[in-house]
Amino acid sequence: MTPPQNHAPKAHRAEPRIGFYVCHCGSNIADTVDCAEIARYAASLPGVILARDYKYMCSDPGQELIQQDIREYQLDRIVVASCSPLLHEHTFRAALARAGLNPFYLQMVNIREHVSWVHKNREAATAKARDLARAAIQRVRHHQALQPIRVPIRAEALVLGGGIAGIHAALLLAEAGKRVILVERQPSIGGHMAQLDKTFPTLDCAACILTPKMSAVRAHPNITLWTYSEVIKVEGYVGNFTVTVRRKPRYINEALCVGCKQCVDACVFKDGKFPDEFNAGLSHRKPIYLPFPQATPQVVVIDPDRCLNLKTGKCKKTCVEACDRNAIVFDQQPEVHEVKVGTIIVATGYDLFDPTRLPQYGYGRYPNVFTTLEAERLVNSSGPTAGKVRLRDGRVPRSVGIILCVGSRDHRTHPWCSRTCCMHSMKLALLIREHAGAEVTIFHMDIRSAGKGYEEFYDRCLREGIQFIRGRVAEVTDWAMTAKEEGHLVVRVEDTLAGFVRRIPLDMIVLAVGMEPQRDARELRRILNISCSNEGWFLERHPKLGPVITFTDGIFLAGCCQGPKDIPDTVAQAGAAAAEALALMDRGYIEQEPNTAYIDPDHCCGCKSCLPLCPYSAIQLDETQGRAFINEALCKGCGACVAACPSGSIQQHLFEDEQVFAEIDGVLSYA
Amino acid sequence: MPMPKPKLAIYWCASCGGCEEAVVDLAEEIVELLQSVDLVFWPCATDLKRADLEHLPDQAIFVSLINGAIRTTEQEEMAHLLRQKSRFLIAYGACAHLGGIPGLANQFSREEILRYYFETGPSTVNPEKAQPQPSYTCGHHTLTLPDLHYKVRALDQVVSVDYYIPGCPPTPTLTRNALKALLAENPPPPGSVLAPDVALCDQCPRKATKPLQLSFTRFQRPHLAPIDPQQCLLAQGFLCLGPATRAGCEALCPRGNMPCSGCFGPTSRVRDPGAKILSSLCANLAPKTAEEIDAVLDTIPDPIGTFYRYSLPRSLLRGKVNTSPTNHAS
Amino acid sequence: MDYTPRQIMALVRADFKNEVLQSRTIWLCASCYACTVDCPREIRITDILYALKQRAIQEGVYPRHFPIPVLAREFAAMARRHGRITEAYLVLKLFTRTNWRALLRSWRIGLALIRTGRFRLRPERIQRLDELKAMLAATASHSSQSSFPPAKVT
Amino acid sequence: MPDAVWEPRIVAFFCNWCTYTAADLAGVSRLQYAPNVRVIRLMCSGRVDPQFILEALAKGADGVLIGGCHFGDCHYVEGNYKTFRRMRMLNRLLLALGIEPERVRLEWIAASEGDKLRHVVNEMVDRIRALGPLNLPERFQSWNRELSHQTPPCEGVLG
Amino acid sequence: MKYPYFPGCSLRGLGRAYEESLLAVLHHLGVELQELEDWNCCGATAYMSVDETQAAVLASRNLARAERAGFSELLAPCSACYLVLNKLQHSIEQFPDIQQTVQRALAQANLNYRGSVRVRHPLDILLHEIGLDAIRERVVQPLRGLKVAPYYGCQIVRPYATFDDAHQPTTMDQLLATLGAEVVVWPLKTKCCGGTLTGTVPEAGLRLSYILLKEAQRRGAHVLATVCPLCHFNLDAYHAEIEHRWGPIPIPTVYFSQLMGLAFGLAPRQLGLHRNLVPFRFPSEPTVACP
Repeated sequence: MTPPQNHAPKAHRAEPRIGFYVCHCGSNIADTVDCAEIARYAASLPGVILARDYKYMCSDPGQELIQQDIREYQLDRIVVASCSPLLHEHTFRAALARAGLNPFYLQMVNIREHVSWVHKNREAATAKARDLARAAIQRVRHHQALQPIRVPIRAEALVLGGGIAGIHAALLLAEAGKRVILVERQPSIGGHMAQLDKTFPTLDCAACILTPKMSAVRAHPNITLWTYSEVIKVEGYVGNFTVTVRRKPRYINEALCVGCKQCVDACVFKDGKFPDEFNAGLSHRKPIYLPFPQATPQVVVIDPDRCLNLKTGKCKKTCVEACDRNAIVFDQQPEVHEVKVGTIIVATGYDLFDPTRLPQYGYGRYPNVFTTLEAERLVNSSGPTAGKVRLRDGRVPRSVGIILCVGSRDHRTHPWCSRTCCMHSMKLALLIREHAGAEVTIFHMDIRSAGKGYEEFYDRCLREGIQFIRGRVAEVTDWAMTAKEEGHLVVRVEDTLAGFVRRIPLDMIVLAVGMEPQRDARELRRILNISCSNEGWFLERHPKLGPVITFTDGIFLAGCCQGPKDIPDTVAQAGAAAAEALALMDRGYIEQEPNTAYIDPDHCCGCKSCLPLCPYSAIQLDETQGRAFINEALCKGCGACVAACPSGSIQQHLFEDEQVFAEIDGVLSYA
Repeated sequence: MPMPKPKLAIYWCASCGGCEEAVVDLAEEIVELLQSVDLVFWPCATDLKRADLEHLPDQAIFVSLINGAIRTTEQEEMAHLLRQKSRFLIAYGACAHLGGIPGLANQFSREEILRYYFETGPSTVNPEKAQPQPSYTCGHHTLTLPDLHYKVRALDQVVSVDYYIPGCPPTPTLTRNALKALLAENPPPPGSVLAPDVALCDQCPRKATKPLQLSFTRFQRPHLAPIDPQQCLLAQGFLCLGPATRAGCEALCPRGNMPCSGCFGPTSRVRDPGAKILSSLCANLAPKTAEEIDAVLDTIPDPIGTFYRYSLPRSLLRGKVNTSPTNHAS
Repeated sequence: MDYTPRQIMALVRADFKNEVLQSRTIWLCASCYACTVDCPREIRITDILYALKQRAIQEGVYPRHFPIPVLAREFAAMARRHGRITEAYLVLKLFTRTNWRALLRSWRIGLALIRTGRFRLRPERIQRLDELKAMLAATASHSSQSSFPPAKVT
Repeated sequence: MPDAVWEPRIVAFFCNWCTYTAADLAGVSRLQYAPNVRVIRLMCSGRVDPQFILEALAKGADGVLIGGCHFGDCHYVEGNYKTFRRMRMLNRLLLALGIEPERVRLEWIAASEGDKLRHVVNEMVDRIRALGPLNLPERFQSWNRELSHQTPPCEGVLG
Repeated sequence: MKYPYFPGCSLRGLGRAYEESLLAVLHHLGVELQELEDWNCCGATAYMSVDETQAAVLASRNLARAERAGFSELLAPCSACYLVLNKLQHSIEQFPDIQQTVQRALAQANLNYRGSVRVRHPLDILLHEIGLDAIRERVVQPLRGLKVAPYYGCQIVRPYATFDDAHQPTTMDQLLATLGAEVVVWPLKTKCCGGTLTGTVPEAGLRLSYILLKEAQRRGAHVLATVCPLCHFNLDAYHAEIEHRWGPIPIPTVYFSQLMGLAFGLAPRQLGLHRNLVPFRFPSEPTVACP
């Protein structure tokens, strides 16, 4: 369904009747710009029928004012000098539409963000506002009536990332009757949450609340679950994304395998030899393995870099014989699928800070220095030590220290606070006390327990005897100064409340490593063509008003890929992202700015100079006529071809050459 | 008494005489033309003098074709005189239409030009550094010479112009159609360029051979490399300005195995021909890094001469601006 | 150590100028830069303490008989006068100015150093002392108030 | 008429997605910078036609600033590459026509770089102030003083 | 290969053995040192406590003369000199007003300094210019059986980690391993030895030196190798006082260059080992501490 062509014929236009409005924005603009003077000046310009200044143009009475004026004075052009068009252009366009005037007869003048807020000198600011107002008035004379372009939205969605954020979003979309493709890079969904033991502040077990949702994803008819897969290309635009997904071979037929693990037992490697990623390397697994007991899908996977048969081809393949359902397919090839979806929800999560970057904490040098994730696996009953907290040499630690802000709130690594490590560390402290009966000391700068029930959890830890020392740990070392310190890890820290440097011998140290963006966040950002803050988190359109939407229509964010957050906030964002996606998909179309380019067939000579310029290949050549034409549905309105057409035969709605030249002239002609 | 034949005047200002030739190129039709018009002024081909022109009442001349750019005070006077005497004034040929090749002089100040010609030029022998003076008296005679303007101008930058016939020189068909239209009393809309308002590729025989996705890695000079007569010149890496130049000449140069140099000027929708050509060509350059881009741009040795060959006076900047504050009017 | 470095920083921010400049803590800093390298807000703590030491000397409020400021001033004086330091005489100057008894007690070390040739008795001096004196004089004009910020650690 | 003390007049073409948003961010953060720049919003720096730049200069601008997204950030994949290529050639053209290339400046400013925008604007205003006025309209008038009659009204628009 | 050399006051006094051993070892490796003509005291950590401006001017005279002599690099073995000269270089690059002050002062002595001299440390040059292989070839008497605690001191890796890591430096470890010695795992590599505090506030300073020796002993080291004349002075000259207060710790302190000399088969006297107050002899088993 191609929307109505916007070829407004250049009929001879009657002299436009312009209404000019300048907004005080309370005092935001009026403080530095003399609004009355601007209105008085505008009234003197040709075509301006009336010019008003008003305290709040974007308010209902403000919009009502415009609508009355349009009806009363038969205005057919409106210029509003107020804030950024990115903020209220759609508000005023809606007001014009309600008054029966084509909404695209509006032109806004940014005299707040670009003038009053950034200049102090009242006279210079007013002069600048006057020039910009004149430019807008001269521009709006050339505006034409346009219709927004309706782009159909496919009712399918892609959810990228199978952590709790992706799972929750996918389930919501599926429940709403939309087809969902959930792509997860690891062999199983679950993300970091699956590795946790209990969750704060309620201490309910992560697996108990996550596993039902994972199996719901597996069972849901509307969800296509692609694990061990990655998105390698995204093309198209909102409502019509073409996503290319590469599925890595598991060397197992997913349909046949039921996860009985006979093959794992039969593997030539009698016991695990390779570090188990799920247990953060604390235990070992075989080349053929099930990621973790509640893995979804409940299918084993063969690690191609470790399996003898895949690496050298010389193996007795005892696994194949052990599998009565012969689900093992050694010649399985990677598959590349291309799917068409309407919306994309990015929920790719986070990575943990690598503590070897801070050598003074001794991670990697002293065996009994762990990260919170490793400690999480130790206290976890399905972990490598079945929940028993043990040092690397198997001994039970009698004293444990947890060091907060490792890598976070540090200008040399990450300046941001990772939000969850305080609570995560306090939860671990309780669990370690419970599992190993050890004395636990938490070294902190401040305890940040801002969530619901979080501060009460902090009280509970204090009551249960967890030690808190306020000071940033300088060093973890095995340099013993007294006999009492022999054989222990000594933490040197200045206890800022006590007022002196202390040396605290401990058996085990846990580093509360902070969150950082995924290692490949930059490549993924380029594939999705969304922008990224300079730290590497994906950039939301507006930190307060648009936290889950991006600058690219149809692509939404959920969870830690947008910034550090805990599980409650992540799930809330996943719900929000799903709702935003559903809003698009349910409506079935999206109205896009009609700023597409168009070619006048009489003017085009068929020189093809424009064809290579369009990244969306929206410009095609009509062979019979020898003329180029633009497919309005594909054109995204960048205007590169308009600037490049050597005979000036391509124009762009809302940004016609005449309009821009009028604006240039308006800005520069002396007052 | 039979209707008096419409009067025709032809005059040449800063021109090479090629446009006079173009009129003669009408060949036999000149006879038929002369029978239907009363040629009152054509200094290049007849002995009619300025006085003959001054005696005519205003608007007496039906149409006058002025070719050549305006460079001297005399040419300015003659332009005003012909404007006064003519009903239709036509800027005939690229020089009058856009400033033409003489317009390229706007890259230099008046002093630089005079010094070059009368002092430092390689073949100039002028030890006393004598320069032409606007007036010179010997005995009781005073001789006067027209003065050289600081800048070259197209005709419509001096007098109001009714129509433009583009081309360097305009083709006979163009001239014939224009005169026929005027003589047949159905004049086209005032101020229009009497040539199709679409780019040259429309008439170029090589259009089909231009690839759909052409991006440029280097440009070559037409005299330094063999030119394949069939294939699109841009595709071969020659800087052909066809896409940015008006049609009307039936692609004379590409048919003569030479790239179009843009003499018909831009279409009506373009304000600055050079900027538009540059915008299109450079957007389609292949390289992405500064060094590689510069390497390609180095294969265009004279950007002004290439992009503004016929149109420098009518470009938005009109010529070289000497930003050193001292110089007065250049 | 009357105040901890953290307290000194707090006192500086709270404008307790006298307490800071008269404290002994600022003199106990051996400028090993450990704090500067590990500060999470990249504050150049060592350079700040240097600035406090200078201000204490320039305003003459440093603890009179505390050996470290005395050593610093003797060191500077010798460097200005000869262009080089002769350790033997520096130590002699220090002990004569601060406490005689310590000099007597460490005669054994002194003799050993002379025996092993590590205490040279010939005073070291540079040839172009005039150059040095001219250069240092040029800075005398605004040496009283060193306003520029301490060196930045990259 | 131009005010007594000359203040540089700079026209800026900002891409809607990056630089214009950075200017909004500079506003929201109340960063202060020189008031000499007049911003014209275009959907992409690729839409900036060199004609716009020459027209701005011809109409009295002393400097033109083009703001676009960093390479790789362009909302339309490679609009900024086209701008980059055009500007490399336009600089040569301006130099050949006697206009200091520093008067026309291309900057990549991302949506989150409000402070960079403030810095670029301030620095450009200082640089243009150092270069002095360009003021082509006045120069064109001074050129036309040599003509005996005033030039006709149809000046400027071609044919 | 000829290298511009800035000895510093200590290497002519307390640290004479460091200069003798370093020169001998570099000569053995075919590297000649060309002493900077009429160098002056760098001001060490003391002058900066009196007047930072004058300290900068004082040190800048050396760099200005080095630049005028056409040196692009300057070898500064003493840790204090190495830190002060590097700090000056950074100050000039970072702070225009320091740069102007220094230039104005240098002009009085018709000198100037553009900032082109790069200050280098012997460990940096031994590993990154000469290379471990060239050193390994020269080893005739590997220090087999000798357990050495590598002590970098606090000023060559901080605050500017120019050629090694600020927390876990490894250059000396690699060098000593190349000489055949067994490098002891010792976490106090970059802890401070007390600096000038040992002489002025013994109860604070000596304790820091004692901690170094105690931990080295606990780790089973026979000898402590250092790069800094002041550290060597504290650990060697005050060794008797330390033992007097905290009991016997039979660990001598030598310069790493002295160990290199021994491994190259040079005579101990040529390496200034006779200047140690706590004697050190190799290859016989570790000496017993004498008074």
